[in-house]
Amino acid sequence: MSVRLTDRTLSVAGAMRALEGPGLGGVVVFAGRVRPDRGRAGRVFALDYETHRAPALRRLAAIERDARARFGAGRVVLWHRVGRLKVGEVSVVVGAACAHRAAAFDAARFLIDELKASVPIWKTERARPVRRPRRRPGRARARSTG
Amino acid sequence: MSVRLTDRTLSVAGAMRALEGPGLGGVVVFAGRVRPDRGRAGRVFALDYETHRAPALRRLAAIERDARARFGAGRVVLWHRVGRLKVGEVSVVVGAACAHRAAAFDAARFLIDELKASVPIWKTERARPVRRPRRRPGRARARSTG
Amino acid sequence: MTRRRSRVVILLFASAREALGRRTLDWPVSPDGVRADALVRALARTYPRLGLALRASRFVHNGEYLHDLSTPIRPGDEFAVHPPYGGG
Amino acid sequence: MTRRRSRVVILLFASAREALGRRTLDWPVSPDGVRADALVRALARTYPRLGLALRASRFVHNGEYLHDLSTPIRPGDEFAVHPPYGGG
Repeated sequence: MSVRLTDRTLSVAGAMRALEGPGLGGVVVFAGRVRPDRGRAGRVFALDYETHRAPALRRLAAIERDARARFGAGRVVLWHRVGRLKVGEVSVVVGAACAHRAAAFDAARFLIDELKASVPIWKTERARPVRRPRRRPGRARARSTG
Repeated sequence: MSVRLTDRTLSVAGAMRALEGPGLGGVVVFAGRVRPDRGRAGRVFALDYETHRAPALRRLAAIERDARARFGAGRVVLWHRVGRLKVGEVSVVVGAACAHRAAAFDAARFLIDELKASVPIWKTERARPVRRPRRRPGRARARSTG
Repeated sequence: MTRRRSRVVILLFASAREALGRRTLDWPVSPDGVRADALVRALARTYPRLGLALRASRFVHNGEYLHDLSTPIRPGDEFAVHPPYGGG
Repeated sequence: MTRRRSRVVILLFASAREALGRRTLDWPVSPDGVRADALVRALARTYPRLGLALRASRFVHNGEYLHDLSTPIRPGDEFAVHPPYGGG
Protein backbone atom coordinates (compact mmCIF):
# COMPACT_ATOMS: atom_id res chain seq x y z
CA MET A 1 0.00 0.00 0.00
CA SER A 2 1.32 3.45 -0.85
CA VAL A 3 0.09 5.11 2.36
CA ARG A 4 0.72 3.38 5.67
CA LEU A 5 0.75 4.06 9.43
CA THR A 6 2.02 1.01 11.25
CA ASP A 7 3.63 -0.16 14.48
CA ARG A 8 5.73 -2.68 12.54
CA THR A 9 9.24 -2.36 11.13
CA LEU A 10 9.42 -0.40 7.87
CA SER A 11 11.21 -2.14 5.01
CA VAL A 12 13.08 0.00 2.51
CA ALA A 13 13.36 -3.04 0.25
CA GLY A 14 9.57 -3.32 0.39
CA ALA A 15 9.29 0.34 -0.51
CA MET A 16 11.53 -0.23 -3.55
CA ARG A 17 9.25 -3.06 -4.69
CA ALA A 18 6.22 -0.79 -4.28
CA LEU A 19 8.00 1.79 -6.44
CA GLU A 20 8.52 -0.48 -9.46
CA GLY A 21 6.54 0.31 -12.55
CA PRO A 22 6.89 0.37 -16.32
CA GLY A 23 8.79 3.38 -17.61
CA LEU A 24 9.70 4.66 -14.15
CA GLY A 25 13.47 5.13 -14.60
CA GLY A 26 14.20 7.25 -11.53
CA VAL A 27 13.38 6.23 -7.96
CA VAL A 28 14.22 8.34 -4.89
CA VAL A 29 13.66 7.07 -1.36
CA PHE A 30 14.10 8.99 1.87
CA ALA A 31 14.37 7.11 5.17
CA GLY A 32 14.48 8.79 8.56
CA ARG A 33 16.17 7.11 11.51
CA VAL A 34 15.94 7.90 15.23
CA ARG A 35 19.05 9.79 16.28
CA PRO A 36 20.73 9.59 19.72
CA ASP A 37 20.40 13.34 20.23
CA ARG A 38 20.85 15.08 23.51
CA GLY A 39 17.64 16.76 24.60
CA ARG A 40 16.71 18.69 27.74
CA ALA A 41 16.11 15.45 29.63
CA GLY A 42 19.39 13.83 28.59
CA ARG A 43 20.52 11.43 25.90
CA VAL A 44 17.61 10.20 23.74
CA PHE A 45 17.35 6.39 23.64
CA ALA A 46 13.91 6.16 21.99
CA LEU A 47 11.11 8.19 20.48
CA ASP A 48 7.41 7.50 21.06
CA TYR A 49 5.41 8.31 17.92
CA GLU A 50 1.65 8.81 18.10
CA THR A 51 -0.89 9.77 15.45
CA HIS A 52 -4.52 10.78 15.01
CA ARG A 53 -5.09 7.98 12.59
CA ALA A 54 -8.08 8.88 10.41
CA PRO A 55 -7.09 12.49 9.64
CA ALA A 56 -3.46 11.40 9.22
CA LEU A 57 -4.35 8.77 6.61
CA ARG A 58 -6.54 11.25 4.75
CA ARG A 59 -3.75 13.82 4.73
CA LEU A 60 -1.19 11.22 3.53
CA ALA A 61 -3.52 10.23 0.69
CA ALA A 62 -3.87 13.91 -0.28
CA ILE A 63 -0.08 14.33 -0.33
CA GLU A 64 0.20 11.28 -2.57
CA ARG A 65 -2.35 12.74 -5.00
CA ASP A 66 -0.47 16.04 -5.05
CA ALA A 67 2.85 14.32 -5.77
CA ARG A 68 1.34 12.40 -8.67
CA ALA A 69 -0.22 15.53 -10.15
CA ARG A 70 2.65 17.96 -9.58
CA PHE A 71 5.66 15.75 -10.35
CA GLY A 72 4.21 13.04 -12.56
CA ALA A 73 5.09 10.41 -9.98
CA GLY A 74 3.88 7.03 -11.21
CA ARG A 75 4.39 5.33 -7.84
CA VAL A 76 4.47 6.90 -4.37
CA VAL A 77 5.28 5.52 -0.94
CA LEU A 78 4.37 7.36 2.28
CA TRP A 79 4.99 5.08 5.26
CA HIS A 80 5.32 6.16 8.88
CA ARG A 81 5.86 4.02 11.91
CA VAL A 82 4.16 4.68 15.26
CA GLY A 83 4.81 3.43 18.78
CA ARG A 84 8.19 3.27 20.53
CA LEU A 85 11.26 3.37 18.27
CA LYS A 86 14.77 2.86 19.54
CA VAL A 87 17.75 4.85 18.33
CA GLY A 88 18.74 3.69 14.83
CA GLU A 89 15.30 2.41 13.85
CA VAL A 90 13.56 3.72 10.73
CA SER A 91 10.63 6.00 11.60
CA VAL A 92 9.60 7.07 8.10
CA VAL A 93 10.08 5.95 4.49
CA VAL A 94 8.86 8.08 1.61
CA GLY A 95 9.63 7.54 -2.04
CA ALA A 96 8.66 8.51 -5.56
CA ALA A 97 9.21 6.82 -8.92
CA CYS A 98 9.16 9.01 -12.00
CA ALA A 99 10.37 8.75 -15.59
CA HIS A 100 13.39 10.94 -14.82
CA ARG A 101 15.55 11.63 -11.82
CA ALA A 102 14.96 15.37 -11.38
CA ALA A 103 11.22 14.87 -10.90
CA ALA A 104 11.82 11.93 -8.56
CA PHE A 105 14.10 14.02 -6.32
CA ASP A 106 11.65 16.92 -6.26
CA ALA A 107 8.73 14.61 -5.53
CA ALA A 108 10.49 12.79 -2.67
CA ARG A 109 11.54 16.09 -1.12
CA PHE A 110 7.95 17.32 -1.38
CA LEU A 111 6.64 14.13 0.26
CA ILE A 112 8.80 14.36 3.37
CA ASP A 113 8.45 18.13 3.74
CA GLU A 114 4.65 17.93 3.49
CA LEU A 115 4.50 14.92 5.79
CA LYS A 116 6.46 16.69 8.49
CA ALA A 117 4.52 19.94 8.18
CA SER A 118 0.97 18.72 7.81
CA VAL A 119 0.36 15.14 8.95
CA PRO A 120 -0.87 14.68 12.54
CA ILE A 121 2.05 12.65 13.88
CA TRP A 122 3.94 13.56 17.03
CA LYS A 123 7.05 12.29 18.73
CA THR A 124 7.96 12.40 22.39
CA GLU A 125 11.59 11.92 23.42
CA ARG A 126 12.55 9.22 25.89
CA ALA A 127 15.90 10.16 27.39
CA ARG A 128 18.30 9.13 30.11
CA PRO A 129 20.14 11.73 32.18
CA VAL A 130 23.71 12.17 31.03
CA ARG A 131 26.52 12.65 33.55
CA ARG A 132 28.68 15.37 32.12
CA PRO A 133 32.31 14.31 31.79
CA ARG A 134 34.67 16.66 33.61
CA ARG A 135 37.27 17.07 30.91
CA ARG A 136 35.39 16.96 27.62
CA PRO A 137 32.02 18.66 27.97
CA GLY A 138 29.70 17.53 25.14
CA ARG A 139 27.90 20.02 22.97
CA ALA A 140 24.16 20.03 23.56
CA ARG A 141 22.14 18.92 20.55
CA ALA A 142 18.38 18.79 20.73
CA ARG A 143 17.23 18.26 17.18
CA SER A 144 15.29 15.20 16.21
CA THR A 145 15.10 12.89 13.23
CA GLY A 146 15.60 14.13 9.70
CA MET B 1 31.95 -1.06 -0.03
CA SER B 2 30.91 2.50 -0.74
CA VAL B 3 32.19 2.54 -4.35
CA ARG B 4 31.39 -0.39 -6.61
CA LEU B 5 31.35 -1.39 -10.30
CA THR B 6 29.85 -4.83 -10.67
CA ASP B 7 28.13 -7.13 -13.13
CA ARG B 8 25.90 -8.46 -10.33
CA THR B 9 22.44 -7.34 -9.23
CA LEU B 10 22.44 -4.18 -7.12
CA SER B 11 20.59 -4.43 -3.81
CA VAL B 12 18.91 -1.31 -2.49
CA ALA B 13 18.47 -3.07 0.85
CA GLY B 14 22.22 -3.63 0.88
CA ALA B 15 22.75 0.03 0.15
CA MET B 16 20.52 0.95 3.10
CA ARG B 17 22.62 -1.26 5.37
CA ALA B 18 25.79 0.42 4.09
CA LEU B 19 24.20 3.78 4.93
CA GLU B 20 23.59 3.04 8.61
CA GLY B 21 25.66 4.93 11.10
CA PRO B 22 25.37 6.62 14.48
CA GLY B 23 23.68 10.00 14.37
CA LEU B 24 22.79 9.76 10.67
CA GLY B 25 19.08 10.62 10.82
CA GLY B 26 18.44 11.26 7.12
CA VAL B 27 19.14 8.78 4.33
CA VAL B 28 18.39 9.44 0.65
CA VAL B 29 18.82 6.76 -1.99
CA PHE B 30 18.47 7.15 -5.74
CA ALA B 31 18.02 4.07 -7.93
CA GLY B 32 17.99 4.16 -11.72
CA ARG B 33 16.12 1.50 -13.71
CA VAL B 34 16.36 0.62 -17.41
CA ARG B 35 13.37 2.09 -19.20
CA PRO B 36 11.63 0.57 -22.24
CA ASP B 37 12.17 3.74 -24.27
CA ARG B 38 11.76 3.96 -27.98
CA GLY B 39 15.06 4.78 -29.66
CA ARG B 40 16.05 5.15 -33.32
CA ALA B 41 16.42 1.37 -33.65
CA GLY B 42 13.06 0.55 -32.05
CA ARG B 43 11.84 -0.40 -28.61
CA VAL B 44 14.70 -0.78 -26.10
CA PHE B 45 14.71 -4.20 -24.40
CA ALA B 46 18.15 -3.94 -22.76
CA LEU B 47 21.12 -1.65 -22.21
CA ASP B 48 24.75 -2.77 -22.40
CA TYR B 49 26.85 -0.83 -19.88
CA GLU B 50 30.63 -0.71 -20.18
CA THR B 51 33.28 1.12 -18.17
CA HIS B 52 36.95 1.99 -18.14
CA ARG B 53 37.40 0.44 -14.75
CA ALA B 54 40.47 1.99 -13.11
CA PRO B 55 39.72 5.64 -13.97
CA ALA B 56 36.04 5.07 -13.18
CA LEU B 57 36.79 3.75 -9.68
CA ARG B 58 39.17 6.65 -9.02
CA ARG B 59 36.55 9.15 -10.13
CA LEU B 60 33.85 7.48 -7.99
CA ALA B 61 36.15 7.66 -4.96
CA ALA B 62 36.75 11.36 -5.64
CA ILE B 63 33.00 12.01 -5.83
CA GLU B 64 32.55 10.21 -2.51
CA ARG B 65 35.22 12.41 -0.88
CA ASP B 66 33.56 15.53 -2.28
CA ALA B 67 30.14 14.49 -0.95
CA ARG B 68 31.56 13.88 2.52
CA ALA B 69 33.34 17.24 2.55
CA ARG B 70 30.62 19.39 0.96
CA PHE B 71 27.50 17.91 2.56
CA GLY B 72 28.82 16.30 5.73
CA ALA B 73 27.72 12.89 4.50
CA GLY B 74 28.72 10.27 7.08
CA ARG B 75 28.06 7.35 4.73
CA VAL B 76 28.02 7.30 0.94
CA VAL B 77 27.09 4.64 -1.61
CA LEU B 78 28.06 4.88 -5.29
CA TRP B 79 27.26 1.60 -7.02
CA HIS B 80 26.94 1.06 -10.77
CA ARG B 81 26.21 -2.13 -12.61
CA VAL B 82 27.90 -3.06 -15.90
CA GLY B 83 27.12 -5.64 -18.58
CA ARG B 84 23.71 -6.32 -20.13
CA LEU B 85 20.70 -5.07 -18.17
CA LYS B 86 17.14 -5.83 -19.15
CA VAL B 87 14.31 -3.33 -18.93
CA GLY B 88 13.30 -2.84 -15.28
CA GLU B 89 16.66 -3.81 -13.80
CA VAL B 90 18.53 -1.40 -11.52
CA SER B 91 21.60 0.09 -13.23
CA VAL B 92 22.74 2.47 -10.50
CA VAL B 93 22.24 3.03 -6.77
CA VAL B 94 23.65 6.09 -5.06
CA GLY B 95 22.89 7.22 -1.53
CA ALA B 96 23.97 9.51 1.26
CA ALA B 97 23.36 9.44 5.00
CA CYS B 98 23.60 12.74 6.88
CA ALA B 99 22.43 14.11 10.21
CA HIS B 100 19.54 15.95 8.54
CA ARG B 101 17.38 15.43 5.50
CA ALA B 102 18.20 18.57 3.53
CA ALA B 103 21.90 17.69 3.35
CA ALA B 104 21.07 14.08 2.47
CA PHE B 105 18.90 15.17 -0.46
CA ASP B 106 21.53 17.60 -1.72
CA ALA B 107 24.29 15.02 -1.37
CA ALA B 108 22.37 12.28 -3.21
CA ARG B 109 21.50 14.67 -6.03
CA PHE B 110 25.17 15.67 -6.25
CA LEU B 111 26.25 12.01 -6.37
CA ILE B 112 24.07 11.02 -9.31
CA ASP B 113 24.66 14.25 -11.24
CA GLU B 114 28.43 13.94 -10.88
CA LEU B 115 28.36 10.24 -11.68
CA LYS B 116 26.48 10.81 -14.92
CA ALA B 117 28.62 13.75 -15.98
CA SER B 118 32.11 12.59 -15.09
CA VAL B 119 32.46 8.82 -14.58
CA PRO B 120 33.62 6.80 -17.62
CA ILE B 121 30.55 4.58 -18.00
CA TRP B 122 28.66 4.19 -21.25
CA LYS B 123 25.45 2.52 -22.31
CA THR B 124 24.50 1.13 -25.68
CA GLU B 125 20.83 0.50 -26.46
CA ARG B 126 19.64 -2.91 -27.56
CA ALA B 127 16.34 -2.47 -29.37
CA ARG B 128 13.81 -4.38 -31.43
CA PRO B 129 12.11 -2.78 -34.41
CA VAL B 130 8.59 -1.63 -33.62
CA ARG B 131 5.80 -2.05 -36.18
CA ARG B 132 3.98 1.25 -36.23
CA PRO B 133 0.26 0.86 -35.61
CA ARG B 134 -1.81 2.41 -38.41
CA ARG B 135 -4.29 4.32 -36.30
CA ARG B 136 -2.37 5.49 -33.26
CA PRO B 137 1.16 6.50 -34.20
CA GLY B 138 3.39 6.46 -31.09
CA ARG B 139 5.46 9.44 -30.12
CA ALA B 140 9.16 8.82 -30.47
CA ARG B 141 11.04 8.91 -27.16
CA ALA B 142 14.75 8.38 -27.09
CA ARG B 143 15.81 9.33 -23.58
CA SER B 144 17.51 6.83 -21.37
CA THR B 145 17.55 5.97 -17.70
CA GLY B 146 17.15 8.57 -14.99
CA MET C 1 -23.50 5.39 24.23
CA THR C 2 -26.17 7.21 26.22
CA ARG C 3 -23.46 8.88 28.23
CA ARG C 4 -21.51 9.91 25.10
CA ARG C 5 -24.64 11.39 23.56
CA SER C 6 -24.63 14.19 26.14
CA ARG C 7 -20.89 14.71 25.95
CA VAL C 8 -18.10 15.69 23.55
CA VAL C 9 -15.13 13.35 23.31
CA ILE C 10 -11.94 15.44 23.57
CA LEU C 11 -8.84 13.78 22.07
CA LEU C 12 -5.48 14.96 23.41
CA PHE C 13 -2.13 14.38 21.69
CA ALA C 14 1.54 14.97 22.44
CA SER C 15 2.08 18.01 24.72
CA ALA C 16 -1.68 18.28 25.40
CA ARG C 17 -1.82 14.61 26.43
CA GLU C 18 1.29 14.98 28.56
CA ALA C 19 -0.05 18.13 30.28
CA LEU C 20 -3.10 16.23 31.48
CA GLY C 21 -1.68 12.72 31.68
CA ARG C 22 -4.55 11.30 29.63
CA ARG C 23 -5.59 10.77 26.04
CA THR C 24 -9.30 11.53 26.19
CA LEU C 25 -11.79 13.59 28.13
CA ASP C 26 -15.57 13.29 28.18
CA TRP C 27 -16.81 16.85 28.25
CA PRO C 28 -20.47 17.54 29.08
CA VAL C 29 -22.35 19.90 26.75
CA SER C 30 -25.95 21.01 26.48
CA PRO C 31 -28.13 19.34 23.83
CA ASP C 32 -27.75 22.48 21.61
CA GLY C 33 -23.97 22.16 21.75
CA VAL C 34 -21.34 24.81 22.46
CA ARG C 35 -19.28 27.09 20.24
CA ALA C 36 -15.74 25.78 19.65
CA ASP C 37 -14.11 28.92 21.08
CA ALA C 38 -16.22 28.67 24.24
CA LEU C 39 -15.30 25.00 24.59
CA VAL C 40 -11.58 25.80 24.29
CA ARG C 41 -11.88 28.59 26.89
CA ALA C 42 -13.72 26.28 29.26
CA LEU C 43 -11.05 23.59 28.86
CA ALA C 44 -8.28 26.11 29.60
CA ARG C 45 -10.15 27.34 32.68
CA THR C 46 -10.70 23.85 34.02
CA TYR C 47 -7.19 22.58 33.21
CA PRO C 48 -4.73 25.47 33.47
CA ARG C 49 -1.85 23.10 32.60
CA LEU C 50 -3.49 22.67 29.20
CA GLY C 51 -3.35 26.38 28.41
CA LEU C 52 -0.02 26.46 26.61
CA ALA C 53 -0.83 23.45 24.44
CA LEU C 54 -4.27 24.84 23.57
CA ARG C 55 -2.80 28.15 22.41
CA ALA C 56 -0.33 26.38 20.07
CA SER C 57 -2.81 23.84 18.71
CA ARG C 58 -5.10 23.35 15.75
CA PHE C 59 -8.46 21.72 16.36
CA VAL C 60 -10.05 18.84 14.46
CA HIS C 61 -13.82 18.45 14.66
CA ASN C 62 -15.15 15.02 13.70
CA GLY C 63 -12.00 14.44 11.66
CA GLU C 64 -12.04 17.78 9.80
CA TYR C 65 -9.83 20.77 10.53
CA LEU C 66 -11.79 23.50 12.24
CA HIS C 67 -11.37 26.86 10.51
CA ASP C 68 -14.32 28.69 12.05
CA LEU C 69 -14.21 28.81 15.85
CA SER C 70 -17.89 29.80 16.00
CA THR C 71 -18.80 26.29 14.81
CA PRO C 72 -21.15 24.54 17.27
CA ILE C 73 -19.75 21.38 18.86
CA ARG C 74 -22.63 19.07 19.69
CA PRO C 75 -23.12 16.10 22.00
CA GLY C 76 -21.52 12.98 20.48
CA ASP C 77 -18.97 14.98 18.46
CA GLU C 78 -15.24 14.33 18.55
CA PHE C 79 -13.00 17.34 19.21
CA ALA C 80 -9.24 16.77 18.83
CA VAL C 81 -6.43 19.00 20.06
CA HIS C 82 -3.46 18.92 17.63
CA PRO C 83 -0.24 20.50 18.93
CA PRO C 84 2.39 21.28 16.24
CA TYR C 85 3.24 18.16 14.25
CA GLY C 86 6.52 16.33 14.61
CA GLY C 87 6.52 13.37 12.25
CA GLY C 88 9.55 12.16 10.35
CA MET D 1 55.27 -8.18 -23.89
CA THR D 2 58.07 -7.50 -26.42
CA ARG D 3 55.45 -6.66 -28.99
CA ARG D 4 53.65 -4.26 -26.60
CA ARG D 5 56.89 -2.45 -25.81
CA SER D 6 57.05 -1.02 -29.33
CA ARG D 7 53.35 -0.20 -29.44
CA VAL D 8 50.70 1.89 -27.75
CA VAL D 9 47.56 0.09 -26.57
CA ILE D 10 44.53 2.06 -27.74
CA LEU D 11 41.33 1.42 -25.72
CA LEU D 12 38.05 2.14 -27.50
CA PHE D 13 34.69 2.56 -25.72
CA ALA D 14 31.07 3.01 -26.72
CA SER D 15 30.69 4.81 -30.09
CA ALA D 16 34.45 4.51 -30.76
CA ARG D 17 34.33 0.76 -30.12
CA GLU D 18 31.21 0.39 -32.26
CA ALA D 19 32.73 2.41 -35.12
CA LEU D 20 35.62 -0.02 -35.36
CA GLY D 21 33.97 -3.19 -34.07
CA ARG D 22 36.78 -3.78 -31.58
CA ARG D 23 37.82 -2.79 -28.07
CA THR D 24 41.56 -2.42 -28.50
CA LEU D 25 44.17 -1.53 -31.11
CA ASP D 26 47.91 -2.07 -30.95
CA TRP D 27 49.39 1.02 -32.52
CA PRO D 28 53.09 1.05 -33.51
CA VAL D 29 55.14 4.05 -32.38
CA SER D 30 58.84 4.91 -32.55
CA PRO D 31 60.92 4.41 -29.39
CA ASP D 32 60.78 8.19 -28.75
CA GLY D 33 56.98 8.11 -28.79
CA VAL D 34 54.53 10.37 -30.61
CA ARG D 35 52.67 13.52 -29.60
CA ALA D 36 49.05 12.82 -28.55
CA ASP D 37 47.61 15.15 -31.21
CA ALA D 38 49.66 13.44 -33.94
CA LEU D 39 48.47 10.05 -32.70
CA VAL D 40 44.84 11.14 -32.84
CA ARG D 41 45.27 12.54 -36.37
CA ALA D 42 46.92 9.31 -37.51
CA LEU D 43 44.08 7.25 -36.02
CA ALA D 44 41.47 9.39 -37.81
CA ARG D 45 43.38 9.04 -41.11
CA THR D 46 43.68 5.28 -40.81
CA TYR D 47 40.09 4.72 -39.57
CA PRO D 48 37.81 7.38 -41.08
CA ARG D 49 34.80 5.80 -39.33
CA LEU D 50 36.46 6.74 -36.03
CA GLY D 51 36.61 10.46 -36.91
CA LEU D 52 33.30 11.51 -35.37
CA ALA D 53 33.94 9.65 -32.10
CA LEU D 54 37.48 11.06 -31.86
CA ARG D 55 36.24 14.66 -32.24
CA ALA D 56 33.70 14.21 -29.41
CA SER D 57 36.03 12.32 -27.05
CA ARG D 58 38.33 12.97 -24.13
CA PHE D 59 41.57 11.01 -23.95
CA VAL D 60 43.00 9.14 -20.98
CA HIS D 61 46.72 8.45 -20.93
CA ASN D 62 47.84 5.68 -18.58
CA GLY D 63 44.70 6.22 -16.54
CA GLU D 64 44.98 10.03 -16.28
CA TYR D 65 42.94 12.56 -18.23
CA LEU D 66 45.06 14.18 -20.91
CA HIS D 67 44.88 17.96 -20.79
CA ASP D 68 47.92 18.77 -22.93
CA LEU D 69 47.79 17.26 -26.42
CA SER D 70 51.51 17.85 -26.93
CA THR D 71 52.22 15.13 -24.33
CA PRO D 72 54.39 12.35 -25.78
CA ILE D 73 52.78 8.91 -25.91
CA ARG D 74 55.49 6.27 -25.61
CA PRO D 75 55.73 2.57 -26.43
CA GLY D 76 53.97 0.52 -23.76
CA ASP D 77 51.57 3.35 -22.82
CA GLU D 78 47.80 2.99 -22.69
CA PHE D 79 45.76 5.57 -24.60
CA ALA D 80 41.99 5.46 -24.07
CA VAL D 81 39.30 7.14 -26.18
CA HIS D 82 36.38 8.28 -23.98
CA PRO D 83 33.26 9.39 -25.87
CA PRO D 84 30.75 11.40 -23.80
CA TYR D 85 29.70 9.49 -20.69
CA GLY D 86 26.33 7.88 -20.27
CA GLY D 87 26.17 6.20 -16.89
CA GLY D 88 23.08 6.13 -14.70
